[in-house]
Amino acid sequence: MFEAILIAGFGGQGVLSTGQLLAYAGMVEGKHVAWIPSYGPEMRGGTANCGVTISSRPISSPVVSEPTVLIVMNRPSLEKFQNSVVKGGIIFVNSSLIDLRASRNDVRVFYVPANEMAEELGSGKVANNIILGALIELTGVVSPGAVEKSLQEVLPPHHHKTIPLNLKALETGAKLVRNGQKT
Amino acid sequence: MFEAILIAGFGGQGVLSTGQLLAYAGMVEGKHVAWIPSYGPEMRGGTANCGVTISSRPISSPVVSEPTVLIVMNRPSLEKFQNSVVKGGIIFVNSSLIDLRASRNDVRVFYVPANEMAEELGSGKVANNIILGALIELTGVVSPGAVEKSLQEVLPPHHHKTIPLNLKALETGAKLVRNGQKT
Amino acid sequence: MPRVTFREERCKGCELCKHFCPKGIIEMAGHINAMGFHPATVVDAESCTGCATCARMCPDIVIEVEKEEKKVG
Amino acid sequence: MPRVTFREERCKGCELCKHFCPKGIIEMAGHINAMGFHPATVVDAESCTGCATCARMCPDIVIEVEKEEKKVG
Amino acid sequence: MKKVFTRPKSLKDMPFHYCPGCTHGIVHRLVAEVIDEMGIFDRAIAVAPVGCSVFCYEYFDCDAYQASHGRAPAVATGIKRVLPDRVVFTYQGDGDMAAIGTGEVVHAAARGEKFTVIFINNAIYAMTGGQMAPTTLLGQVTTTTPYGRSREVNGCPVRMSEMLSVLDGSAYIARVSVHDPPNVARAKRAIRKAFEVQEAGLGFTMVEVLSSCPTNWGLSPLKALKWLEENMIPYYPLGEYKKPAEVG
Amino acid sequence: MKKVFTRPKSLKDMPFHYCPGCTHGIVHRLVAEVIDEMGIFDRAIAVAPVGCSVFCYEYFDCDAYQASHGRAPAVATGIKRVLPDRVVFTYQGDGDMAAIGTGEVVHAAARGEKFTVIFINNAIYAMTGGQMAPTTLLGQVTTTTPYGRSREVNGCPVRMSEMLSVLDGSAYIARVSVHDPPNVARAKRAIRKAFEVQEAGLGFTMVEVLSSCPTNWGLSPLKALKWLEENMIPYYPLGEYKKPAEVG
Amino acid sequence: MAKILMKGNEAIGEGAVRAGCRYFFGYPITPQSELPHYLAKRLPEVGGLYLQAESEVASINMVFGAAGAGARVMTSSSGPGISLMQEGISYLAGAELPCVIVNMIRGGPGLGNIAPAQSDYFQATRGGGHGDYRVLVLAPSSVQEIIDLMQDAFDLADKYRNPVMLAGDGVLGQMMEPVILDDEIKPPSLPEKSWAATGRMGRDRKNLINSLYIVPENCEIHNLELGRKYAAMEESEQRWEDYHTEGAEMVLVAFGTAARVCKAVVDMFREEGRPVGLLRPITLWPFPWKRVSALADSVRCFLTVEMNMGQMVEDIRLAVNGKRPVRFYGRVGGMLPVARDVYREALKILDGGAD
Amino acid sequence: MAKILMKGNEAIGEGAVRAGCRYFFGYPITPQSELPHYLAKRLPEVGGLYLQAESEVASINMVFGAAGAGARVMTSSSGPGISLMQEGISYLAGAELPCVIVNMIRGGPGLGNIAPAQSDYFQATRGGGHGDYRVLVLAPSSVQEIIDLMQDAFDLADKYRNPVMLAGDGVLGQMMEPVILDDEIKPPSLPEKSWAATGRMGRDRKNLINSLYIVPENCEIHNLELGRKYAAMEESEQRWEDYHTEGAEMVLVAFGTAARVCKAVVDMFREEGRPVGLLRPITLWPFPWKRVSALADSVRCFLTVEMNMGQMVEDIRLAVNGKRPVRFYGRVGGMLPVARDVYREALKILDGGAD
Ligand SMILES: Cc1ncc(C[n+]2csc(CCOP(=O)(O)OP(=O)(O)O)c2C)c(N)n1
Ligand SMILES: Cc1ncc(C[n+]2csc(CCOP(=O)(O)OP(=O)(O)O)c2C)c(N)n1
Ligand code: SF4
Ligand code: SF4
Ligand code: SF4
Ligand code: SF4
Ligand code: SF4
Ligand code: SF4
Ligand SMILES: [Mg+2]
Ligand SMILES: [Mg+2]
Repeated sequence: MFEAILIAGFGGQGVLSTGQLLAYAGMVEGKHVAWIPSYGPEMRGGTANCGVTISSRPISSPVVSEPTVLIVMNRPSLEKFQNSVVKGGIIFVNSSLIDLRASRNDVRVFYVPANEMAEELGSGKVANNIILGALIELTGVVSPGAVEKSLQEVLPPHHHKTIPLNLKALETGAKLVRNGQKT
Repeated sequence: MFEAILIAGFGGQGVLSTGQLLAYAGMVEGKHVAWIPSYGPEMRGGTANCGVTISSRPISSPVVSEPTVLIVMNRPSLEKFQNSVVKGGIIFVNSSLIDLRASRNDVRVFYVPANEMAEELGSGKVANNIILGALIELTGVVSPGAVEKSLQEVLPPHHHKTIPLNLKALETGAKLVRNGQKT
Repeated sequence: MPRVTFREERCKGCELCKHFCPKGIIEMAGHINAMGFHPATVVDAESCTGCATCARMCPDIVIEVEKEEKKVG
Repeated sequence: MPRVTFREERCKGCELCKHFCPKGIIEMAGHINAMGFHPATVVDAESCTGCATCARMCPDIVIEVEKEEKKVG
Repeated sequence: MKKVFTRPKSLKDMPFHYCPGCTHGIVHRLVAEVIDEMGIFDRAIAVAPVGCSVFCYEYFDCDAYQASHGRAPAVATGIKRVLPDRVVFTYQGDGDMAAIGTGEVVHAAARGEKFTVIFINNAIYAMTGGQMAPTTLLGQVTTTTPYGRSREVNGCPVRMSEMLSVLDGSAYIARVSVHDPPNVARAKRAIRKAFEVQEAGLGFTMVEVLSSCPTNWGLSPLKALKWLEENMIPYYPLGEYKKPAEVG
Repeated sequence: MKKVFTRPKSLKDMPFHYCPGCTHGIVHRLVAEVIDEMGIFDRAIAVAPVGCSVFCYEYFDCDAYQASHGRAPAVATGIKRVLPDRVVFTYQGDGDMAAIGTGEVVHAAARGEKFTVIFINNAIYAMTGGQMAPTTLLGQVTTTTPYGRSREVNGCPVRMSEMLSVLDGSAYIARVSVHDPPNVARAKRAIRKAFEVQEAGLGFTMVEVLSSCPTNWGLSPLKALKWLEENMIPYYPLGEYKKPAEVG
Repeated sequence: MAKILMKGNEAIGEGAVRAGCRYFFGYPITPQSELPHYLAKRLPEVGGLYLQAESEVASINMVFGAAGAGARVMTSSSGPGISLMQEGISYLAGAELPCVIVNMIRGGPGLGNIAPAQSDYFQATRGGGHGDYRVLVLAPSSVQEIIDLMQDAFDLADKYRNPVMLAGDGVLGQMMEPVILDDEIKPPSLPEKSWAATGRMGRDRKNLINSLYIVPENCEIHNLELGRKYAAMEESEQRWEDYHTEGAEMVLVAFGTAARVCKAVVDMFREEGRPVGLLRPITLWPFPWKRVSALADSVRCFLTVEMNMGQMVEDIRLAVNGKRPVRFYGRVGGMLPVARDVYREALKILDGGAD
Repeated sequence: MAKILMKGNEAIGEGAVRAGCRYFFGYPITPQSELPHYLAKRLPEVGGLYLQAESEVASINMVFGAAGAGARVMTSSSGPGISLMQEGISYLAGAELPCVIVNMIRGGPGLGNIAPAQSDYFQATRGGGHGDYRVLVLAPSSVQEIIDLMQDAFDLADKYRNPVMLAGDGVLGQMMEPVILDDEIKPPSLPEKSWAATGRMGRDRKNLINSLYIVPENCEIHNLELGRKYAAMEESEQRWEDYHTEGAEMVLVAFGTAARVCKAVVDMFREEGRPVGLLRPITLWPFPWKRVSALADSVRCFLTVEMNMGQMVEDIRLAVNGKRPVRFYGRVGGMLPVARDVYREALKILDGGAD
């Protein structure tokens, strides 16, 4: 198995930590994983993205230049990255913040109104995890159990009280896929 | 022809300029010449020396490590350099300031009370030129005429009035050799 | 009447203009611009004195201020 | 009587001791030492007060000064 | 209708890359306004530092140099000595000028080099991720002083305006702030004076601008300005530290 | 008979390589006497510069480092941070400390590093052949100011003691001279105070010693001292620029 | 034994702490910032000191002081900052002081950018500073290897009394990978350093940290002694990884991040049954020329893959000494080689007939 | 046409003035001091400026500013100072600014000493600074050649918009030899520098002096462009002197002062009728590998003679590419090779059977 996942959005949307959660889960399952952020003065512009590779074989370059899965949390990221996705790949679009449709038709595109759904759950902060739940359900790249275990490790202790909410968000995302929604 | 002349003494004894005069004269006669001083923090210790090479062929290293002629103006220089002189070479010892005999017996050694003789001529400053005169007479490395011409070029204009005195010193040194003195 | 114009696409939603407007007539819009910020906007243009305080505090030179020509000196 | 001793071979003939000796009893010798300098020397040892001014101004620590032991404090 | 406020001509019409509420943008505008108002655009030369403001060479539409970190004063010296009738300014952060570039700015000031330094003191290395700068306040938490800047380990913040004022070659040195409209106006006046003193050939000129870095301070733009006012100004008093008799 | 004056123990018994009448030798002796008198020889560490006094690492018989040109304060920082209970001093010339090493000494002072700088101001780069130093006086002829140091080209001499006193981390800063016996005595007292302040852990300490270079000034040793008194002292006033309340 | 996800830059810091390093002097620069951030937090926890210097020049000279005082000490920077350290590195080598210098290489020359590169290979292996000296250069290619090599770095530095450089890049510094860490950190047991200048403290002779040899004869002796030391390092410290070089027709040579990419390329070839292998130098200096030279007897050709305009390729040419063709493929300015492109290039050479 | 006796260091200064250089920024260091002394006097006479910087770091950055402003400008130093300039040199190369940098090499590493050496060969030819860049390096071996090469140095710098280094040593700097000088100095006619950032002064586009390419793709393009420029320099600017290489069995390779010694060695052999020659590289970068490579087809072996531990020998090995044995003889730490010793070494190789 091999998945190269690119997660992109504004700084502050939790893009980097979502990627780390995913990588951690991969490690928990004994897979080869690598996580890498974009770095540098672009951070000034307020965008952030990271690549997560999860594979059954050692990982060559950790830089995700041709994602098998793309998660975009804002419009500039969709515009910038959609063409890099491999044919047959997947794009998750946070349709709460992006009023644009993806232009690719050789990939699967899921529109998830993640912010609205997260607000419904009680906190906009778990928008990422809704999409992550969908991703996991769809690709099976890691198991939900591994993610649950990883949450314990990745979140600092004083945030452990948010774990149930995060799990709910992951489950909500998974359901979306199970129900075949393509908003 | 090839002469590698090392002139050594205290700083302030005019050792460097004497060497330059000699080199200039060699140049005036169309020979290959090179002059090089010792440099560096030794100058603090108050010693100075320079090497002058005059040759009918291009000069390889200008550094005089095996002089054919050595002029020593003070005792430490005699001690330091006498063993470097080539067999059959010449050492001029300024016996006014050096109360030591050279220990080499495979070279020709001339003891010249240069300071005393210079004082007699009217200025201790021309002590070097007395020895230089002797050297030229003995080796013929350059002609007296070339030295006279060079004095004009090497001395700054406001010192030109000392030229007659310098010539007298050179001639005094030459005479010493002509008279076969080995003081 | 003075006129303040915002180059909305350049606004980073920092709220400095809003804070320093002596008339308190600047608010942040509900929508976000292409850069993802809620842009500033004047909610009560009538009250604007054209003092340009907002413009002078805007780090991104989003704001332009125009005023009736007055003969000065 | 105080005693000043010069380590002649270390003297560089700078004349600072001579200049600063309040008694004016230091002179430069006529001969030169191995380094080529005329070394300083005391010409009137009797007059020396042992003040050590010479030694304190000597950059080359050529001079040592001894004095009769006096009980101090 | 007359424009009472519009973008200065000396600034190229492009967005800044700075974070929301970063006062680098305000200072850029002030410098550009002074260049416009003095009519010196054609003779102006900007020297950009390494720091968040590295791209100021793009924003100022005059000829420009991108200098190595801290060395803008040496670069400006080279330029001004070749072209003495130009108006040369450097734009430097506190990491750039008060740390790695200390030697260069001290000696440019000592020599009385006739250019102007716009010195942005935001108490942090911003571009590289919020490390302690020499100007970071005691107790301030940064990425390299996670337990707060300690006097014992890191020493006290340096006051560059005070230090450079001691040198005979400095002609005009002022510390200003841009945390509210009156101070912005004062900052502009100081920048103008510095350029004028440079034009008069009187010596080295510098305007230190207390500036905010909301991102690395971890504060909203507004709170950052308040923090600046309440914490930085007491340690870094505003005012003109040195001015030639010739200048009002 | 009691020795009222003899060679200090902390100085190895070997001749100095300095020129006749060079006051580097006097200052070496004073430092060694202070080390002897304070009984700190075993804990003393010397950091030698690049300059005429580079070989001071040989003369001081304590452990020593030869630092790269101008960086002795950084080297001393590294040593003292690892060995905080040692007495560390640098011995630096004006080229070393006031030119290439400006950044290092300013920031050692700013951080309040607890070592002592013995700063030999002889208004010249002596070792390399008498070039202008930042401390060279206006009008002074050197090998690189053959027409005399010009204010217009080279700027004014820097006064390091004054400048470093501005920094909060400096604890004791004095300027002394060694051109006559009373001043030599005062110089020694200042060096002692500096070492004491270092031992007390109060911060950065420096003693600037106005010193002569007969060779590169082209003067006899005596005339050099006179020149120092008449020309250097007026521009570089003697005195204690900074001292902690704790110290008399 | 904990397995955790760790960033390369932080792994350098943790590896250093575990190797007994207690002093860090440095100046911020991207892309190595996480290392100082980590150590600023971590060193005080173990009684160590993180001190931010005013510049890289100051940093390396603080390292000089601390190393001379006998401490395990390190600094870190990237291209421009490492360039500023060249005088100091030459002094450290000249005075034979052990220390560790990290260079997370970025795009150059000049300010360049902050993206990953390998364009400081010459500087690292040929001594960017003045004089004849060598720095031992280690090039990890994974986060785990970073941790492991940090221990070696400090040990080798002490063993040879010589600066050791860890050469990485932005990718290695920024990426997170799983690493296995011993649960307990043993307190550092440093080798005795009788040469350290710590104050005499009763010692009967004086210790001196010095690189000045004013008499040329002495300076020559010193250089010859250094030369013998470097020869011993060349003899004993060459390190590399062989990846499917067995029976290889073509051997790729690449280090660090580029080697990761090349492994994928080798896999692509081996899957097709083509005998292509990878030699990954772990020490850049001493360069593993023994291994290259041995391979030169059996392979048809070499392809060097670097993130620069062609630097290590000179060492390969020197080792191969004309026996086989040596080709070069590079990406520059912060660009990474892409496995597919390298594959294509290699194929072209193989099929075009390299020789 | 006057023939006068001149010091090498002063010849650099006079050569620079004659080549139209009017700006010197530098910091004192032995053994090049006579150059600043000379220019401090001379430049004001021709309306130029000698400015003593506070450090070598400042010097090279002042050069950056003056070069960017379109002036012919130079600086000068020796080993330690040149090391401190490495960041600045990388910036100059990155921003493509023409200038001349003099390195009168001394014994290293560290403070070393001030005696003549050639141990900065790697630093000069491989770029001691970060990133992929090259500096054109000229190595004169007589005072007359210094004068002549200074004109070339400035012309080449302008032609390629690249720093040019003059590599000498204390012997070349301190020695006096006869030189022939044109009586009149033509006022400098500089090539137009439309790229210089002089203030817009009515120009419709803005000029920028810059080495930052934040986007890796752009930085790669920039590096490839630089690479093409360096390739052009390699193609067109290799310079060397052949000294009795005709029919040579063995060729010595040496530059600068070492080459002077080797000429005497060649003479010794030729007097005995043994065909030994000397190849003297005048450009160290680009290295005259074309010539070496051609010679490798006819000679039996090479002996490189350097005042270092063996640096240029790598370039010879690269050029010879295994075709012939390449031997090395070096003196270090400020020592000069002695003709008799080199002769003996060469003889040993010749008679021992080099191959
Ligand atoms: C020689 C060198 N060292 C370090 C860096 C990394 N660096 C880039 S910007 C910067 C600090 C910037 O801080 P400051 O000057 O205060 O500017 P700010 O970003 O705060 O505006 C540093 C250390 C560099 N580019 N070059
Ligand atoms: C990096 C570097 N630059 C320059 C030099 C050359 N250098 C040696 S000593 C010296 C100046 C010494 O002057 P100062 O510090 O005033 O000491 P002094 O000789 O006057 O006592 C210089 C520039 C050097 N060794 N290293
Ligand atoms: S011009 Fe003045 S009143 Fe009008 S919006 Fe701006 S700040 Fe408010
Ligand atoms: S100050 Fe400028 S950028 Fe900030 S909110 Fe107002 S208009 Fe927008
Ligand atoms: S001790 Fe005093 S009186 Fe005696 S010689 Fe010295 S200075 Fe003169
Ligand atoms: S002060 Fe010292 S060195 Fe000078 S003359 Fe007197 S004894 Fe000699
Ligand atoms: S990091 Fe700070 S200084 Fe830099 S642009 Fe953002 S707010 Fe401004
Ligand atoms: S050159 Fe000057 S400073 Fe150096 S030893 Fe001689 S007199 Fe002293
Ligand atoms: Mg800052
Ligand atoms: Mg000095």
